[in-house]
Amino acid sequence: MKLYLSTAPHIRSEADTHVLMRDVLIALLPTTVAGIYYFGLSAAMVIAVSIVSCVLFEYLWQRMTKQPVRIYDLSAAVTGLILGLNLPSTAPWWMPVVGALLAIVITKQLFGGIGDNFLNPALLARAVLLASWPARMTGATAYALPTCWSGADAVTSATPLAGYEASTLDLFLGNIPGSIGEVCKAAILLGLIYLLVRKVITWRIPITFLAVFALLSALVGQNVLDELLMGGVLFGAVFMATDYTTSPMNPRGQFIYAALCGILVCVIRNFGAYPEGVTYAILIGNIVTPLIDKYDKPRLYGRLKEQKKEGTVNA
Amino acid sequence: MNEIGKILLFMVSCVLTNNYIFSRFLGCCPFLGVSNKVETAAGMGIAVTFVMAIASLFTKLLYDLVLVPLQLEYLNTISFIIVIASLVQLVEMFIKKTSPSLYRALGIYLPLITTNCAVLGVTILNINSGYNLFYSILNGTFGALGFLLAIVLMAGVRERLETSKVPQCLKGFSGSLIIAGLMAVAFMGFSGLGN
Amino acid sequence: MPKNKSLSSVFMNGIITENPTLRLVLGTCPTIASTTSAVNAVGMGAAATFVLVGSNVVISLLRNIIPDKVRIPAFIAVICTFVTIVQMLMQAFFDELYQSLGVFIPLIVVNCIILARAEAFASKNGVLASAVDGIGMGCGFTLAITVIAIIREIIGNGTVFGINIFGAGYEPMLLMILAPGGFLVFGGVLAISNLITERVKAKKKDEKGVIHA
Amino acid sequence: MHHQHEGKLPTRNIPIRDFVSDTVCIPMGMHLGAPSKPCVNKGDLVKLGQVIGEPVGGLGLPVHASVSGEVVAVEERQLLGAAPGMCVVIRNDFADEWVEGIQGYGNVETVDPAVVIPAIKAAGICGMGGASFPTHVKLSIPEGKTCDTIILNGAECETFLTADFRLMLECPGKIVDGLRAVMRALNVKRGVIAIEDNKPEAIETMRKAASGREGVEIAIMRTKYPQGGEKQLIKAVTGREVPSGKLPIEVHTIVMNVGTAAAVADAVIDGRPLIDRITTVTGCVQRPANLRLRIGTIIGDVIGECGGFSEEPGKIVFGGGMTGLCVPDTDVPMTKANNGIVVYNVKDARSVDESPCIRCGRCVEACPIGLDPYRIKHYCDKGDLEAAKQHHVLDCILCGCCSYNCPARRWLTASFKNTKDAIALEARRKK
Repeated sequence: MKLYLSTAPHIRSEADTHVLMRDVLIALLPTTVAGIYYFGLSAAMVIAVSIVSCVLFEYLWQRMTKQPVRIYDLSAAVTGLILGLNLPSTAPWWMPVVGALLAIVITKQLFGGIGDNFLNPALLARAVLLASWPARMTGATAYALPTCWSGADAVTSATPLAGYEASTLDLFLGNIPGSIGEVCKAAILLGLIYLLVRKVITWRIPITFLAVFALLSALVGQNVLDELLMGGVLFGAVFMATDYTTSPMNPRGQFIYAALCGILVCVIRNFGAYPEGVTYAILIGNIVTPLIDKYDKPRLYGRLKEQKKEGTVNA
Repeated sequence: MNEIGKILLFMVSCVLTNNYIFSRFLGCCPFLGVSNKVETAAGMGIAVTFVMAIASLFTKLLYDLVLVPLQLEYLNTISFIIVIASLVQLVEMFIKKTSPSLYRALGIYLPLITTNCAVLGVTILNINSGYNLFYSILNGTFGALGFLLAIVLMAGVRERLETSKVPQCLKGFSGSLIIAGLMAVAFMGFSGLGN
Repeated sequence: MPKNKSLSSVFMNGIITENPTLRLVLGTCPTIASTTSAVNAVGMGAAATFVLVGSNVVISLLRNIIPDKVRIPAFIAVICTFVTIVQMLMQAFFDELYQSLGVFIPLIVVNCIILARAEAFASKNGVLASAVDGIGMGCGFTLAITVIAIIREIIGNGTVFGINIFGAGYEPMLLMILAPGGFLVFGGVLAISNLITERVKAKKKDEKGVIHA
Repeated sequence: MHHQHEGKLPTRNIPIRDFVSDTVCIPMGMHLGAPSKPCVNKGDLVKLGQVIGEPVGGLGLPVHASVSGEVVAVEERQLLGAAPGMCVVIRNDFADEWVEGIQGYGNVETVDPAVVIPAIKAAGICGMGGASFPTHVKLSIPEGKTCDTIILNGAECETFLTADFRLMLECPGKIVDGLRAVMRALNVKRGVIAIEDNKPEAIETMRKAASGREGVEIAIMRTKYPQGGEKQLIKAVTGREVPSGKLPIEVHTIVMNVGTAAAVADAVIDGRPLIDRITTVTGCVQRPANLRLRIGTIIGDVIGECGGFSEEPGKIVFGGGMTGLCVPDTDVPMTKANNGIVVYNVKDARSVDESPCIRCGRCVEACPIGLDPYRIKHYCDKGDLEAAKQHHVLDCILCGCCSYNCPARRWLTASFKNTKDAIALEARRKK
């Protein structure tokens, strides 16, 4: 009989990296289905190309640099899916490929791979694509109107943030033009509930993000409900701001980070050149994260202030 | 828009929108060279803020009161660099006398500022953009604060990446440049703010 | 720096061994600012080379006259003079280029390459060697930034020196000629040059190892 | 902690039963401090409770024969640690005849307080929750310090273990008696028995046993590992925090395990030395059980008593899943501090490979001390002891929460333990 020897602990929680990433994929499923339902096969193609190229780039890079291949941790697949959902359904095939290159190689692997990227890969890719091909990403011809498989040729339109008129119900259900993943708020909320129930994320980042954003939007005199339902703020708060690697480690830091993101979205939407600022807001949040982590330490046990007082009284 | 609002927007645009590093590429050498540690980066940034604010004031005065009346505008580069070099010297001496602790904190960065192109750049931009004295000082101060923000954020990211498995060829300047590039992408989100 | 180095090795030193942009990483600001197009890069390179050669020659001539204590201000004064000359020349003959390079022409003054060469080479070497060093360093600088500029221009605009090379179907990646593209391409080129240096070094070590074995 | 991982269900409702084996192998070094010196020889006949090892040094404790019979060996045997330790092996004659001179001191409420601590030392009692610190030393309050609260630890937050739970259900009176004895010995007015709220039966039983006893109260705590850690317990019961690097007495508190208290009661009332203890045997055994085992029982015999292995064993651990120690083989004997024997199957035993940290922050959230485990791990891996120290690695209580929660399966606790050991070693070398 051979007995293994190891140090404690001898048990581990079930949630390893693979399980967490799988849960994120599951949480994204309703959003993905809704996107494909509204925008048809072209949306499915964009998502598929994005996932395949992200996983492929990760695999190739890890082979080329002679690292262990870690595509089974599913992190590249998550990046690919989120990237795909961040693109308009009219995106040509090469756009998700370029995006995947930016996300996986430039943002993630160049800095050491999973856990070492300081920016959210999918978001950085989206920001670069947005800056490079603005007309294809957000221009008046970028966003298809939801067709619901009607078979008609895609008619394009501006998004609600850029002037498209839509009822609140349509905004909630996703019957509006926009990026594939951001339109259906109902599906995103479903994903949020799943992530919270499975304890993949905590409520801290998404809820703080949305609450601060809603508050500021009210302050600048916008219709809060519509502001929350327009654009990618919900998708960003639930699926992108919560990215482990690029958000702060400590609970208090997470509040600061989420609040900063919420403020920046509101500022960019209302005062900046872009109609939507979720991408940039979260990226800036990512950049500030290392500083938050550096200065926001959890309170250490055994270093109470009142204890010091007590100590002197007793002395 | 009223004057105060205008001034506020100008400040925001100096810090974020037209950030000296990310959109004007001025002061890249110290930005890349002195951003290993957050504390030293902050020291550098504060020293630069100091010098840039004063330099903006003096060069603007020099230009308006001396060079223009004498029709020697073409001598601006040479005269400005002399002003900056002597300012840095003066500031160094002044801090050394008045606050030895501050001198110890900033001392090593002060001489480096002479060759920080952001300082000379801001003085020339003040003239080229036709700012009046007040806006010149604002531009200098808040532009420098933008530099401070950029270098501190950069140092934070670099400190964090110390623990990561960055490939050998990307350690040092090349990696820093790519970090700066990615940060510049994020800063593009501020475009349009304050303009 | 050994005094008996041949002029050709002084020249090649600036282009390869101590390439100011890729090996010493000096003058990053103009590198990023002026590489939005190949024409700008060549213009910036030429201007910097002119200043470099001029200042190197003058400083080499004056190297025994300038007192050691005030040498840095003196060097800056010399460099400033040449920068002002270049500024005026460009304004007169290449106004368009001058406008597009903007503030970065006067900023050649604080380009660390030039002061570094004055301090490290011209103040210690003869006139001819200093001139050659200036040309070598200038060429190295120009070459490096032109390579960066060509990459940025091809991807970001689909052209090289303004000539369209991909045809109408190509949709240029705008980002490359914007600020982030400058950082990214410079970083990438630098990384590749580091990689090549690493490889060459490793190879040399291998060869040496073989000989010793 | 997920409930399915608590692993207490198989033994929770199984009453304690006795098990005495043919042979016992009693280690001399069961407590923290220098091992005792054997004072019997091969061939000697010993009686139950006879002193077979004499205390050595300031933290020394006597060791008693846990069975009567013939000493068959006094030799070094492989124990838990890397180096073998001296053991006395006794063949049981099942006479269970007590040695002469065992005499109780009487009721804990009337006994002379001055006899309590000597009685505890004579009984060879050390902390039975796992730390094995000699109890009489713990109860000797240093000059200038005061104690106002004694906490009995009945939290049993560790996974798999139900020994303390069963003890509280079946012998509540003994526990309260032990607490009272200590309270009287130290003239402490407040005694708290702290129990997690997932043990309502124990809370009920203890409350009944404590009613009418002077100064004894029951504290109900939220079920949350590591609630039973000394520092966490003190914080939960008194709201005080033990300063970094200091002992609980610094905040006027002494913490004892409920099992230790029961042993104290035996020692004071009956003069009975510590010769047995309750241990949970669970995991891949046919019939998981709570057994009262003689000190020195070979674990192979214990597993046999439980019907043998139910699957091929991959790992056998003394103690719970979060802090237990691996045993090298089934010949290792029981010690005074061992509250559980847990058998893992091969699949669960295989150590997992580390993957890169994904910076999820779960370790930070899980750490009961408020450390940055991910950051400390980086310094530990680099061998940078100084930086690890600066990030407070020495405050780590090795509870295992960070490793348990780490999705990247990183060996955080293990490297903190190594680093703490290395720092201690270096400090000793400097001296």
